[in-house]
Amino acid sequence: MSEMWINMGPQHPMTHGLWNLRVLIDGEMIVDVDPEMGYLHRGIEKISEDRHYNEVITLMDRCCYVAGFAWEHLYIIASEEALHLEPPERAQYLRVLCDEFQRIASHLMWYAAFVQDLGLMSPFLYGMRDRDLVLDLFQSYTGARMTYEYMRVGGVRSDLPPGFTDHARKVLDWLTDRFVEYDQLCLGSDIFRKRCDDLGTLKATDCVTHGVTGPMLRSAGQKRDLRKDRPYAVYDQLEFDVALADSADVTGRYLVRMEEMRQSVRLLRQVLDWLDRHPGPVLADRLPRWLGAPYAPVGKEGYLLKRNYPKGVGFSAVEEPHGEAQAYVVNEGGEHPYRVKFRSPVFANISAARQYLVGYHVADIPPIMGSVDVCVGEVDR
Amino acid sequence: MSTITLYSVSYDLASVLLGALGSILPGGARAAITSADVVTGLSVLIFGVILLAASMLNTILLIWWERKLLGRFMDRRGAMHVGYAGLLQNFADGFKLFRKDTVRPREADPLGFLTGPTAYMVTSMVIFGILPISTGWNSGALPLSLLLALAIFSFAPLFIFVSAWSSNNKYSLMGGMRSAAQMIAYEVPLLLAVVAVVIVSGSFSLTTIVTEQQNYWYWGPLVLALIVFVAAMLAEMERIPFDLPEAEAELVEGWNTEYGGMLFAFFMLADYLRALVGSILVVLLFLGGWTMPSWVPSAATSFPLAGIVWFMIKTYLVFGVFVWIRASLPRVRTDQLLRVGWNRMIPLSLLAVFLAAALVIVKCLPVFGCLPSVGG
Amino acid sequence: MATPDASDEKPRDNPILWVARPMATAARQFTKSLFRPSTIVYPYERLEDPQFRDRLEVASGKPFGVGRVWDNYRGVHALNIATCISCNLCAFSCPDICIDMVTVPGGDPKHPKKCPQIDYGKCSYCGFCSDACPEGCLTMTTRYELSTPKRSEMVYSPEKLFAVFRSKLPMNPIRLARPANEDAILLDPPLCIGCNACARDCPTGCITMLDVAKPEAKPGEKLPRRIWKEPVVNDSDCVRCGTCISVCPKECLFWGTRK
Amino acid sequence: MEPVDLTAALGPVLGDRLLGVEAFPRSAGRIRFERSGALDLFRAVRDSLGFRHLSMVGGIDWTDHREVFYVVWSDDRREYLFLSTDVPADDPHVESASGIWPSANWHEREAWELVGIEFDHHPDLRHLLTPDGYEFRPLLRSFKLHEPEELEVKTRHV
Repeated sequence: MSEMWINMGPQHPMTHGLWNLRVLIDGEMIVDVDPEMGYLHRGIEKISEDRHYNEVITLMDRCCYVAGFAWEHLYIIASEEALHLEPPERAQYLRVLCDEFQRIASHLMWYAAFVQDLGLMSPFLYGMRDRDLVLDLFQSYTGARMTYEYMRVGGVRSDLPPGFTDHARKVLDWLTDRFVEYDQLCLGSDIFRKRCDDLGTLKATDCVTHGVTGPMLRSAGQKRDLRKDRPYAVYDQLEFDVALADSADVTGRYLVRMEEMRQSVRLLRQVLDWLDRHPGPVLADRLPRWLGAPYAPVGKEGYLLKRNYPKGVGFSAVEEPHGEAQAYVVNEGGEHPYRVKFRSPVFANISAARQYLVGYHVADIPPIMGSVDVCVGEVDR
Repeated sequence: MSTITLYSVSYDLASVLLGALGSILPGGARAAITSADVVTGLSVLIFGVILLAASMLNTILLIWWERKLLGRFMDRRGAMHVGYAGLLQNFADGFKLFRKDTVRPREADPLGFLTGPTAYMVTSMVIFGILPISTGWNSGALPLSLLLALAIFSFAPLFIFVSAWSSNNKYSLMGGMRSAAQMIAYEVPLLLAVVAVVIVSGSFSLTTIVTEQQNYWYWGPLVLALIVFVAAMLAEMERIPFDLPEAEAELVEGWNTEYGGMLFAFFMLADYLRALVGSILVVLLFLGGWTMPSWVPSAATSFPLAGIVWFMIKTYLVFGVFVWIRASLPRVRTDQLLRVGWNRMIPLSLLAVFLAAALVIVKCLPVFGCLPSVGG
Repeated sequence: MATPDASDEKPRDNPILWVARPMATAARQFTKSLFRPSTIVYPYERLEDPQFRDRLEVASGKPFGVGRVWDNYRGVHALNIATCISCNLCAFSCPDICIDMVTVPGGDPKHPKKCPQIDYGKCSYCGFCSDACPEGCLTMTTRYELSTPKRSEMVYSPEKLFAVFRSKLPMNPIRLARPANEDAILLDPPLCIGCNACARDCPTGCITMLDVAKPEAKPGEKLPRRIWKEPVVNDSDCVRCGTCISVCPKECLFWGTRK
Repeated sequence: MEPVDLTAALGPVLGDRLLGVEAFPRSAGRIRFERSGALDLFRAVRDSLGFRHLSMVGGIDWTDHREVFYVVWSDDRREYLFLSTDVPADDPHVESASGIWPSANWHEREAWELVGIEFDHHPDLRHLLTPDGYEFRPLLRSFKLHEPEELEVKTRHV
């Protein structure tokens, strides 16, 4: 049979978002792939140049619809640095709380989508059901389930509601039990092991060469986690292990993500204990007016430039659920950031698609791309 | 006929109808119309209509059953708003599909595109004329009814491939290829597993096979053949874990990607018709058909149409197992599927055949009649 | 930390009988959800409804949410027209520019009362407007059903928002933690011409124009033509809306830290 | 690992094409270099300093000139390093880094289509996020929001 190109996307059950994977196949074998992005490009970096610093946060939630908090945190760290602001410690812990719950929610979403790609139907519902509990928690202190707008430059929007920590601990207990079930449904299944072992292998050296980060890199045995390597927020005061696997295949990525969720539970218990013991302010006590919403506007355009506010640049790198995200914020003294540049981990992970897809079957594309955990919102921005 | 069966009901109905018609006709015509041949012919026709309606009704009920079961497996409720417990949901869905336009791609081959699903549907329905559901089912008493049923059952890959090829879509084509490869690969172990049953029962007639199971059901002695049969039947029915031809993750909808409206409904219905046939065959060949163990109180087995009722209960339970498998297993890959089919299933089914032959030769089959759980 | 990587000590769930483990897990879930699945029968059971919320939590046997989950929800706004001071803060802080200030009856003819009108076709429910509202008259409620056949019906006039307010839905109780030491309105005295525009337009009336002494004109120097009054802002009443800065013709008001 | 003296390590390689080393938040520093020394610098940074992972390539439009910046990461040192060079706005050419770090491929495609930096010897300089045939450079300061542009988009698949 001669070779032919097929378009998997932009509307295709495999894609989980709007993108197109062009595949050159020979029979059932993949000969070449060419990912095409841009169907979800909203120009977030450009719009950010036209918004107040706090207003950009609404865009960050929409960068990645399953990991909004991670992106909020990413942007907040960079812009606080660019604006020379320092958040209170309790706000830092609250951000870690958001981050780790978000990691669990994101990985649960990944789990649901990944098993669905394999044709495993009921775990999809289990994953979504348990993710909903985490979203309920988010809703209880942010008021929204996916687009939180919770973090602010210089702190967070509000403190936790009373009784939150106890409920959160209950949710953690529930989740810990569910993780066992997930493993039984996947690792305990011979078909799953046959499908996923030695599939989509990407060795650590190739990962580094092609910029692949996150669970994909850790599944290849490379111990690299920004929470350990370049601790941000208060990660250096918390105990956790870096999840690792050595098989560099789909099963390895599954194991890494499952272990990361367990480590997140461990982190969250420490954070909840800390939050119980240390009440305090959650927003810096002195903030410039011109951060924008919800603080009042400055009035006329260009008025600030007369007043000589300090310039600065901010750079942040955050271990997002998908990998290493980076933000670069240039503050030229205006009300709006001069330039905002984001690095999406999925962007790099997809760009290496040729390395881990070629040579496998067409039927392997959904599990492999599922194990990459594609979130098109943050790739296209 | 002493017991009331579906056929006797339709025979009585036919004779009553023809008698009423004959009473208003002149003598010569009356004699002609009430002759035994005409009554039999009409009764077969009525029987066929009832059968058609019953099989379609059962298929729709089967979809409902799957939706409800799958819902509970997934920690949700399934269809629940249309009719009691969502019983009428599938009628609503069917009505929606019925009202839809049939969209045919411009580049598709019209002949194959239209005849493929139709023939697939028709061949799936014809099997119901052969399968005996209860005693007194004359069509099932044909000496080679089992072979005939399986022969019609294995028409499907041809029509699937025709419709996939004429859709002129790459996904359809791949799905059609996979479907053909898979069905041909699993036809062999399926038939070999049936051979084991035939060896033990000594007949190709489905009715005889069931009556032979009066003393003990065949799943006891032929457990290996049962496993092979169920696995091969899953592949033939294209259900998870063997639903590669319509693996929606990579092939959109596989061979029926381009179909919509009523033609898609044909495919859906035919799929579930085949699932029903598969469940019925499992019940007929391994689970004693309409017979019940002797420890079941006679009141439960002697009411009118009791055979049909028990038969359907068994069928739905067997299908429930298929749903259970669907809810808990991922799908396999094409090469793995074919490797399992040719390298594992065929030796296993051959082994099952030899075991069955050995059991017959050493005459230890009646031992299974002692097991109360097996039958009796 | 001395503990080894947890991935090593974790027991691997290896398959038993090929598929026995997942099938057993699915069957266990089946029996569990035969009694009551975790789903909520949405149009009939609503989580924002307290009676269902408590019942569901007990029936499903799992932590459904935290006490006032639904009260915190950021849904359709409720506007109390009576307490609105027309300070414009909501419209200013809206990142999506979906809030228009429209005139409502009740103001004096010279300074008509203006209240927010929200276009829900554009709104992203970020809550910046209700965070910014100094009087707490614009809050978000638990209403989330907005579907309508007409796009024009997505625009909620102040009266419509007031109707939401009167429907007594649970309001979002979260109030923004305001910085303890907020910037205040400062004056650049040499630029001021005493035109009274800031005091006239101040929604809270916290600006009073006080007389300043007219300086003696030095020989050869011409005094600026102005009214010899200067605004004085009462910081405790000020809501920091910035209206005065916007209307100042000479750009002599600015944000800063009060010494 | 002890902090590396970037000037000492890179000075001999680049000579006067090394414009300076500045402190930069959350990283080992920022190296400003002349664009003609791009490939030499990349090779030196990757091979002798061990920054094998290229995280990000981006461009900034400073209206009179454009800046190209690279963020690289070293697994041995566990830190980031910024490299940045200026290119004139009327001649925004710089050597592509994708021969040295393959991961630069897509990042450079993005910087090319959004900021208009021309990467020489790039293997595959196609549109990534914007449609094919889109001749605007959205992240330039001259591209104003709120002014919708009429454009005709050519589709890629025939």
